[in-house]
Amino acid sequence: MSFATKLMLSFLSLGVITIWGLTLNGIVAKIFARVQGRLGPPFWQPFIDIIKNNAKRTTVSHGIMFYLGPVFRIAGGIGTYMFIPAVLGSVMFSNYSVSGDVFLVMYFIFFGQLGMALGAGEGGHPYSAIGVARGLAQMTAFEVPFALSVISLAVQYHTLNITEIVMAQQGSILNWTLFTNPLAVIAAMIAMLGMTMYNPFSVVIAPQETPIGPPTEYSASFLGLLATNRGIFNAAKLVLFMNLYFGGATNIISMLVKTFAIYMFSVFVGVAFPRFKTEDSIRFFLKVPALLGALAIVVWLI
Amino acid sequence: MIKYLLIALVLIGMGWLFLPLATEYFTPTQLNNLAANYVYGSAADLNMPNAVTSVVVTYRGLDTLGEVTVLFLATAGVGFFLKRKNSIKSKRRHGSEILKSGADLLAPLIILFGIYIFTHGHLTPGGGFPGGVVLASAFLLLLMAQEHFTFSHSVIQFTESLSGIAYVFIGLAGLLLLGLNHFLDPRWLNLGQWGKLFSAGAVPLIYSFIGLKVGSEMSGMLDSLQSDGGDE
Amino acid sequence: MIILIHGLMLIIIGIWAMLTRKNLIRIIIGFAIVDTGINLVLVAIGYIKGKTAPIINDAVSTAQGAAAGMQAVDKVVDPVPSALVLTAIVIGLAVTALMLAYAIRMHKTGRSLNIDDFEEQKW
Amino acid sequence: MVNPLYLIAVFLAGAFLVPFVDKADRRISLGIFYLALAASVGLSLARLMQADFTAMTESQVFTAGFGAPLSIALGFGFKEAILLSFVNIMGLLAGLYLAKRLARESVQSISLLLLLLLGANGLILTRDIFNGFVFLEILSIATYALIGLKSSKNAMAAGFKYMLAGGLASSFFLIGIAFAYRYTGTLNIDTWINMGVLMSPGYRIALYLIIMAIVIELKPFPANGWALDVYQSAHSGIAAVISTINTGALLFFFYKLLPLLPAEFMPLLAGAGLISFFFSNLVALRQKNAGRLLGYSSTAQTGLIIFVLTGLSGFNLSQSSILMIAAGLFVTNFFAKSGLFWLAGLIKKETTKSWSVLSKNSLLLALFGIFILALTGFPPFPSFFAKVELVRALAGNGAWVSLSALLAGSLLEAVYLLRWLGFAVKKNEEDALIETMPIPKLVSLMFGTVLMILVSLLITTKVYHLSSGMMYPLMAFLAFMIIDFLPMKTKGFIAIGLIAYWGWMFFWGKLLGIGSLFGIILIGGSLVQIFGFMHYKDNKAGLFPLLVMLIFSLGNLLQACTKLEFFLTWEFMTLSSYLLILRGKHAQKAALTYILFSLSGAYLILTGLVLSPSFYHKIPVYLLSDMIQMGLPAAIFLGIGFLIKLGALGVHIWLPESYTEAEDEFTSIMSSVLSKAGVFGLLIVLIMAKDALVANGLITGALGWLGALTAFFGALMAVFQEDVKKLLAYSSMSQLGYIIMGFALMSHLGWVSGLYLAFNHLFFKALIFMAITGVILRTGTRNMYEMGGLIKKMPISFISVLMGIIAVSGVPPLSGFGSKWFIYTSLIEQGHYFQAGLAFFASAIAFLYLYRLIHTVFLGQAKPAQKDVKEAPIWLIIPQAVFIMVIMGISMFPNYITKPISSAVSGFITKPDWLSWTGYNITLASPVLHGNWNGNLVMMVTMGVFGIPLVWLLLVNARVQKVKQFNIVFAAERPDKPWTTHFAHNMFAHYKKALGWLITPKITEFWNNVTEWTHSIAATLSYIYTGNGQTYLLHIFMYVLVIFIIGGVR
Amino acid sequence: MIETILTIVLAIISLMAAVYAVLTKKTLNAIIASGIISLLASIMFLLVSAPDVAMTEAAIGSGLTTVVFLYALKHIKDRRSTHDD
Repeated sequence: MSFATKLMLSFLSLGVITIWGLTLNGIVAKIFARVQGRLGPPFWQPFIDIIKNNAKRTTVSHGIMFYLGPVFRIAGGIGTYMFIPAVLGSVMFSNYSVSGDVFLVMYFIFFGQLGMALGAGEGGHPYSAIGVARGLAQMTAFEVPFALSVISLAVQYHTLNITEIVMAQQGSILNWTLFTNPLAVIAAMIAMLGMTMYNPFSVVIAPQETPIGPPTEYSASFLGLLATNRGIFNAAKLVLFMNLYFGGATNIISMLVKTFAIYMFSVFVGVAFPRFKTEDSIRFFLKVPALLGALAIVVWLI
Repeated sequence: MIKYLLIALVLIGMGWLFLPLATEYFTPTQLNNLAANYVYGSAADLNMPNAVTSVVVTYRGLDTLGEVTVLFLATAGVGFFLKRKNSIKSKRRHGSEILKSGADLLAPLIILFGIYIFTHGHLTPGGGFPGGVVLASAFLLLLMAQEHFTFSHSVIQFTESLSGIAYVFIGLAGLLLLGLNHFLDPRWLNLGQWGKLFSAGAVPLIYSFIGLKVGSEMSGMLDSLQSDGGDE
Repeated sequence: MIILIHGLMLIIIGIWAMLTRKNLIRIIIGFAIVDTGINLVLVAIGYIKGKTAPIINDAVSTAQGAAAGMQAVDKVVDPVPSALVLTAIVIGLAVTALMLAYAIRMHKTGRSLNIDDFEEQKW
Repeated sequence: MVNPLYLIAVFLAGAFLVPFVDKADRRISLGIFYLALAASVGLSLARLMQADFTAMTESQVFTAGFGAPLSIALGFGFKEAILLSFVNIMGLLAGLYLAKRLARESVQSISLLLLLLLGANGLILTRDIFNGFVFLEILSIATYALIGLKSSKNAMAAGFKYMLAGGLASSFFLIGIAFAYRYTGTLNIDTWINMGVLMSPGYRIALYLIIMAIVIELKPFPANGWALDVYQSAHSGIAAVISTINTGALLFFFYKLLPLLPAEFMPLLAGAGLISFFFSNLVALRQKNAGRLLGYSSTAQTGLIIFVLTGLSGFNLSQSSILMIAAGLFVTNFFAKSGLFWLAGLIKKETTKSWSVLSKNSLLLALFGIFILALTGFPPFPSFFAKVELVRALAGNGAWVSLSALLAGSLLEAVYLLRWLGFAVKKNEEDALIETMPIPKLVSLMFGTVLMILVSLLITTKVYHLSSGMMYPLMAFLAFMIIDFLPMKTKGFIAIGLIAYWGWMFFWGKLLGIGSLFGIILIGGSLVQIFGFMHYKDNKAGLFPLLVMLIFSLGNLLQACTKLEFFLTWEFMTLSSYLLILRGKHAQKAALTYILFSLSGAYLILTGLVLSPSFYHKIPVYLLSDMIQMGLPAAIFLGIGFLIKLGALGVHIWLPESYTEAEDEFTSIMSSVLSKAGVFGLLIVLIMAKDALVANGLITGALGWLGALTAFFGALMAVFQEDVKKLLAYSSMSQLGYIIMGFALMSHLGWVSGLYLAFNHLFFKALIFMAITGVILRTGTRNMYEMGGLIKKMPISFISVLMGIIAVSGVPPLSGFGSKWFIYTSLIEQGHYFQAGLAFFASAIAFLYLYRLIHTVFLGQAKPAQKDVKEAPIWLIIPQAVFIMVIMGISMFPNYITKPISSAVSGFITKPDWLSWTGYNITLASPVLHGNWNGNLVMMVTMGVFGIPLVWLLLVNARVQKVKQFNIVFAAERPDKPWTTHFAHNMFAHYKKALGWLITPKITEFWNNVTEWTHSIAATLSYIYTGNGQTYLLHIFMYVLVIFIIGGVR
Repeated sequence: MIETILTIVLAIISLMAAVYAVLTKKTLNAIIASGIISLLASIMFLLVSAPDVAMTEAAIGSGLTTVVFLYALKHIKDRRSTHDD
């Protein structure tokens, strides 16, 4: 396959996931609104926002890193997705997953976050730094159960290659990691709650909830990029979880369904739980989920 | 209290340490090899009746040279301590009239006696050290008897230095005249006739210089001691 | 034998004085006693029962040299300890004198003869 | 043959003549004095020049024309000639040092000094025991009298105590001689030796008394209170004489008597010596008076020499090699101790702390440093070789108790000596310059130092046959000392040129396997960083000599062929790095901690080297390593030693402190290059002990966990630092932990990952440190919260740090990810799942401190204090640019580094088939783990996904408006004070709440407790020195009796 | 035989003098006692056929040493009387 073809196909794949990711965000916003007894925006609201933001002509910048922050952010989102094979067997959705294995994805997730943190940092707003500090702290904690869970998969499947992991789960629903290695899945799913930063682990985005901080600092096309990324990045993570724990997808429909289902899980937990303080969430992640992750390894060793 | 206990223990311990030295002791009936050689050699090689002197001055002459040096050191040390700059003469008590005249009379005799002792060291008991001390005692006598007696320091020092150097050179003479292993060998002078004053090679000479040196050293030491240490 | 034991006893008495007396001069006296004791021990070691002093009499010595020496060997005590003691005595005097000079200087600078008053440097 | 009696005659004639001629003029007597001294030097040197040294007996001279048992014999062989040369030269120097004093004092002092030398000469020459006694008395009495040169009350009291002790010793000696004569009928030592040992108890007691008399004169702990007083209060010139000439003569006499003793005495004496060595050093720890401290050190050294002379006799060692060890120790102590006493006399400061006056006089400071380092046992001084040989003898014969006492004692010695050096280096504004510097004193000092160095070099080259290459570090040091006056930039370019040339000539293409890898790290890495030093305007005296020495010794680690060469080079490296750290403004304490840990490590390494099979081949160590396999004990010793250098958890205490306090540019080298020496060592050990380690498995397992914990705790501690350098220091520690983990796997992949990380760590840590150096230089602070918003002022530094932290954190696409990938896959592949988990946790934590680093320094609110801060100087930028390019290069084309590493490692562990390269893709297809990483593709994709949004943004966002610093809305107002809006101080408070309990400084506490306990033991022990002369006498008696009873001499 | 008895008697006297020298309160007495010890020792030297030693001991050990002691004592006494209190 020529370089150009592959590039084209990747763009297509990216387009699909962007639209799906933004749609998911819209749906979730709607659900939240309904749970809270509001009418809520239409599910296509994210699209409107993005178009509107990009159409704006004026914006402010605090400096070069501030400028690059959103670029880093969206590069992280797209890149993460690019390194994951979204649909098993599909050339288009295999993206550039040959670049590396699951560790590459896990580490590339940081790329955007780091860049964003730097960009926001240059804004000079203390709340951005506070938010980043909290986010990073929480991240160190949820990475532990997640990493243990992935290691457990490596023990189980003898591979770190995502495609191979997905292939190993084919054949029957009972071959899914969800059923073959439930402990790892539980650990990972709790970690995912932290990753998505919904309740109870939403203290990270708390500074952004007041009408100041990064969202107000970033406007116009910056905000547009950020909003786009929210779609892509969320979807990319969902795809990753789907691949690792829920048998992956052999066609695009199953991919959409599975990612939707996984997303809903975190949303419902988020709706049902109150918010943890940072230190509490750190302690929590390092206790139960980490233990589960460790158990998952031990089980597979025996 | 503990200290006294420890001291007692130490004394007992030292006794215990020495005990075998005493219990194992038996009086020998014969000279050991070395001593026999000395006694034999004293007569045979050195022509000296007094074996002790032959050991002291010749066989173990280096010891004696060292010994003289030790005495010199002590004198120098005592002088160094007590005769610091600006030393002032302390008042001495008057000697009584009898002591004075007695001293005047006796001193030359004593000096003569001292000279006799050290010149005859190779023949009779005695030798440079007692002789020297006898010389010094004459000096002491004068010191006690006469209020203003000051033995000239230059004379003392002159005698001391010269006799010391002479001693060293006599030693070197052996070395130069007789060879590598002959430092302090008295045989570069004629061994002379048995039992005569001028016999046994350079031994009478050496003992005389030792006597002079010891005498002047002792005198110097006494002189330093009697002078006040000099207040700063 | 008796002199040997006597010498050793004197040494121990001297040590006793050195360890218990506080006065500097008395300590030095203890030291002098030790010296005397050592000298006695040394001489005692050279003694051979019934032998004379290591001085070859005129009587034996009319014949010159070797013969006199051969005869004397059986008649005299060991001259070596005597020679050593001579040296030891002189050295003993030297050390004693220097110690006394020290004592005098110490008395002058420290205004005391008590050894316990000279403890400024420690640890 | 030169007749030794001339020596005696010269001194005697001089001494007798001096008081006489003094009547005329003092100048004449001084002239005679120096003439006599010069003559003595000439005589002993003349003897040394003669080549007729044959058997012992043939170099004997008799007196009075009779043979040996009858008359007194003097031995004047090779040993005597050497020692006498030293003693008489020292006599001359001491005379010179005292010149002014002697001109003022009464004439007796001149005679006394001559006679002291006579005593020493005689004691060395004589082969007759009673003659020895006489000369001993001459020596002692002259010494007693000379102590009175200073007429203070303390000097008097000390002299009296000395006399009492000395008198007692001579009494013992005389009694011993008397009875020995009684049993043997001879006084001649040689005759006596030929008679063999009699079995009578009385005879043994006599021998015991004789030898104990000499031992007491040699001032053994604890019967040495009197000696310490003397050292403390005597005139410094006399104290120097006592500690050199007296000790030398007595030691030699002691050595002469040893063949007389029955074999059972040897362990007793050895024990006494070792106890003296260890406890003197221990008690010295809390000593503040310089003179007394030197006294402790002196007695300790003497104790050690006694131990060497007696303790090694049981081993299979030739007499000459024992003597060589003793001589090495003695000579070093001889010159260094006299030099120190002279220095003490020159600067006239009582407490060690007040020696800070030296910091204002670089010449004296340099001399002081040389003396201290010589005493501590650093190469090239003879004590170094002596200690090496000593350890070899002890460890080789399994004398573990002695060995540990020796090493512990040496360490204690290093503590107080180097602490003292720290005091001297510390600049104290109140100190006045030393104004009066009498020329004669200075001449003695200089001459003594030069002589010591010459002797050291002579021994190094002639006796130990070290190849000249091994001395390059030293030569480079000296060469740069000479050109030290040149401006910084000139020196810098010379250094770069020299090292580049050296690297090209001796290393390029000549190194193989891991050697070439470490060649790049050690030489290349430091070469680039030399630029960083060149921005200084002032002429940083002493910096380049040490730096060049360090780099040369680092390079030499790769050239070392023998164990001795390796250890020598290692010590050169330790030494130069220690001195470089000490250059830091407040680095005294940190440097001390550093050198203590380094020395402990070095001792362990030395022990390990001794235990390992010898590698006397003409091939460098690293190449040999596969051919020779060592046992576990050697590997454990060596491993712990290298782990200390690496700063593994538990022994890491030195690391943050010294990294922080060293000069900033040097910290960069320490972290990026110097630590790799430890990596190199550890790898060598693992290679050489591969068989044993693989068979055992437990040790490598423990090592792996140690690495994991080091990585974890290092990262965690870095999170909570406010000091930017400390943060980076802990970060380095953490990174080294990963390397240890990788190595501990003992697998191909594991070693590849360790080495790969070592490389990466060099590049990114040097990059960050260089950038931060610029920041510290410009802002003048190390506290991150005092900075902020520097991105606008120092954009290039920012980019460096940004690149650096991306690389450190392991975020793709930079090469850091590669090292993470290697580590995790190798760990999982080997089944170390939980270590992998912990490593993952640690690397997640790394994000915290890295973000803090870049945010609080470069982002956030700028401080008004730093309004006019400029970009870092170009000299700091150059290395940064180089490192950025390197990082980009190896990120894009990882093969150029991973493949060579793999092939180097495959020399030791065969590359498994399942590890393969296809293009830039590294594929892992082990039966237990599959994975891949294509660095090049990742880079491409990342550039793509980064570029497209950027282009988009640039297109749609053409008219972006720049705003000012305070253009933010904060709590409904516009802030105007940066410090209220810069979130920096205690940034991770919440994290501390959650995990802070993990970093309670338990380990620091442990080491503090060790220090405290040692000090309080020292304090308790020192109370035996009551200052009372009688108590000291009691000590002597008890000492004699206790050894008597323990030894069962009866 | 007579010599043995004489030696024993001398030894006893000498030991008593030594103990006295240690125990006595007056330094002067101690000095004299030590002089006596030396003197007795020199007699003993004669008894064991060592006349050289006897002479030297008499002259130096008991004579000169005692004098030196006495001088030292005088010094200290002088000083006490001048400086004292």
